[in-house]
Amino acid sequence: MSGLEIVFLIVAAMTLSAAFMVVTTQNLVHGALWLVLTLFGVAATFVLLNATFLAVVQVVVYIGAIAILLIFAIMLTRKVMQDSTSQTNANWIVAALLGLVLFVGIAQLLRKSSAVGMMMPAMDAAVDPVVQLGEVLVSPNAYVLPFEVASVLLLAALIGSIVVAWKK
Amino acid sequence: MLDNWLYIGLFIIAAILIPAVAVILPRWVAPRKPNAIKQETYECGMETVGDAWVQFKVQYYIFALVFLIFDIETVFLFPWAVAYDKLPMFAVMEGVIFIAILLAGLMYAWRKGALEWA
Amino acid sequence: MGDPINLISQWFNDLLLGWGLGEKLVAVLSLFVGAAILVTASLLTVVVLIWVERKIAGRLQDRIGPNRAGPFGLLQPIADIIKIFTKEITTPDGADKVAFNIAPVLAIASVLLIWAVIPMAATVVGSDINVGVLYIVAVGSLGIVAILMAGWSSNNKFALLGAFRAVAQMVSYEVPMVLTLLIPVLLARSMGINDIVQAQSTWFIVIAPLAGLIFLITSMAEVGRAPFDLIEAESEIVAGFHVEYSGMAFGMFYVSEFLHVWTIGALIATLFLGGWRGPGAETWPILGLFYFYIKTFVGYFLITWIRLSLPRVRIDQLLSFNWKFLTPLTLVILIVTAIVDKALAIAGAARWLYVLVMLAANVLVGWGTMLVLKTVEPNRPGRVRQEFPPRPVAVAPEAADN
Amino acid sequence: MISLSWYLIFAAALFSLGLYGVLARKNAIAILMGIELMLNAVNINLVAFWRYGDLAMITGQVFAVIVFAVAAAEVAVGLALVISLYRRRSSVVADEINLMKW
Repeated sequence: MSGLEIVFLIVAAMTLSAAFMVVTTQNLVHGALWLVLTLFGVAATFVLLNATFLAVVQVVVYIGAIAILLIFAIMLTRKVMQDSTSQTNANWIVAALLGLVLFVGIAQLLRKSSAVGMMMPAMDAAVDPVVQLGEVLVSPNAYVLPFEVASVLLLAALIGSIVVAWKK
Repeated sequence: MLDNWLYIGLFIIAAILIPAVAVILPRWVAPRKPNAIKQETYECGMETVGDAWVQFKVQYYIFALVFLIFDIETVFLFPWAVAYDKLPMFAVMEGVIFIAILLAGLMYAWRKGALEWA
Repeated sequence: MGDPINLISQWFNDLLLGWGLGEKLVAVLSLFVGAAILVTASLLTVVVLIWVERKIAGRLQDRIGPNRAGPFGLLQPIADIIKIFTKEITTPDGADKVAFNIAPVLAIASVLLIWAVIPMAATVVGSDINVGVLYIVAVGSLGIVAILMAGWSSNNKFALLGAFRAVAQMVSYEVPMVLTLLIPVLLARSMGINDIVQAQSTWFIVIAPLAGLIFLITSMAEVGRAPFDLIEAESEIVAGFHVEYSGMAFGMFYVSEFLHVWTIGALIATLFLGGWRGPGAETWPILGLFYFYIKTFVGYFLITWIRLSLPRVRIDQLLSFNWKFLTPLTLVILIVTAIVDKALAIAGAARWLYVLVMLAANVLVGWGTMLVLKTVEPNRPGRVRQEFPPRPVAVAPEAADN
Repeated sequence: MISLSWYLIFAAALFSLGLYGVLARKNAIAILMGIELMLNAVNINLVAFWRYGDLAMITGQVFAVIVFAVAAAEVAVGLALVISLYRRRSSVVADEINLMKW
């Protein structure tokens, strides 16, 4: 086994066990902290895939902002959900079965697909993906519309959530 | 290129391991005599009243919210700044429009009073 | 010669290879040893910094500062370290033990990790990743998580309240900070820290002085030092998120604060003062290291000076200053810089003209800001100084009942 | 070397865990955390397809960027709803939010 494979397996195992804790732990603040670890693992996966920009954005946006927001929300609403009560609803068994079926199904599909054995093409060191990304995001022939629409979407989210959460 | 990230990975291990040793070391050096009063949560010497959980202002959440939106929008400007040499004036203006939309969001939050502390 | 650091690492590599270890293993090992040395050196810097800061504070407040232990009080930090190592680490009742113990380590790791990407000399570049600036922001956000963990796991209302405050302050000031970081990135056309240093044939503080100033202010708020030290306002929330920490666990938060200030000095030096650049730094890398430390100290001294000169602000002032002044100002500077830069590039301006026009644009924006600030009515209700009539010290019992 | 399937299996497992979280959790915030897991799994797939496909096409990364933006918007509005709901009904249990049910 090569070093890269070992690193991938460690990262994947860490991420998946943290994700398992996220969906099973009783204490929601713990769940959020496990979520931070999961998100960090996903960032490490992005590094392994050479998507370095997305890796740091993952940490900045998900850990630095989304996870913080989740923890704030948990703490603002903690009173009613004391940690002693069960956190799962009546049909968790069905949910677990469904998750399992989904995973097995995807794995089956992957086994038959031809894409399975694909190997990484070599990266061209002269081409910086960040520059590439910067170009296509504002290029009228590429993704300028999604880019601006995303910004409008975020503006709408800002306005909407302030209206909803603001009490006056 | 992955070598640089290997260094960062090793740096993460070192940056966690060495302070961890510094925290664990006093377990042997320092005395360890816990008692009920010492372990009480500190409230300026008074007896602890109630739970640690108190009602928080929703304002904390609003600031985190505005931050989240701004943070993600700013992050997307970074590739734009990096590719600056290759962009025509039109694309630069696209970025400026993006920033202007950001400014509009700020103005909205300001006018709505969401940025007031009181 | 002139590059002892690489010489030593070469020697270390050869030594390990001589022991018959595999080539890959040696590469990984020497990287790890390098990281460990950098971490330890950064932690030891703090020992010196504590002495320096106490000396500066003493002089600025018209006293001498530490002067008992050793010559000039130089051994004072050593005494402090021995003391803090031998103090009991208490864990409060009902604390979440795991999170409580991880938090201080995470807090200091988040500061230490910044040093992984800072180039200290022409040949000592650390990790030259192409997203260095965002990496610094990302690592900083781990510190926020650490503070939330510390405040929540302490099971103390002051700690939790302090953590909430700290996080509200840090995330608020992160907005203009990330926005100003865009300006050096824009000027250097790269997010790699090393590229940014390379691009500073004229220091960015000349091309973008306002960005440098805003970066200084916002990063002071990120550390939570006076005048922005609300997160540990003793009179309101005792000590903030680390009330319950004692001994070395508290020491970690303390050290991380000092190290953070020093790190910000290093960031100001790298992003705005040209990093290791200086006369002869290319041929003699050791000189670059020297320049880098001098510049870092300049940034560090500035922050300490401001800390010792200004009183603490109120929380509403703190947040208004950020959202209603810094953030809009940063957005305006960003737009101006972007457009002027592109216009000059299209016009094909010479380097000296470019520097001059950029400087002029910054001065204009700064002047405009001053004008706008003057139009803001100085007598609006929040600012009126209220006169309180003197109150009687004691009141007769009958009157007090009403 | 690592082939594409490793990443795809990893993402599928993460997605399934997220799905379980969404379906089985009571607390609305916990459900949002499950959704975050699912979105992350999707992002891993997108980036993996970019890396193993045509590197000249940056589409995979652009999609991931858009997913980031959507995730941020979703969390912002979702949590605002949860907090508003908590203020009105003192509950964050998703099953009890049944005003619009018939």
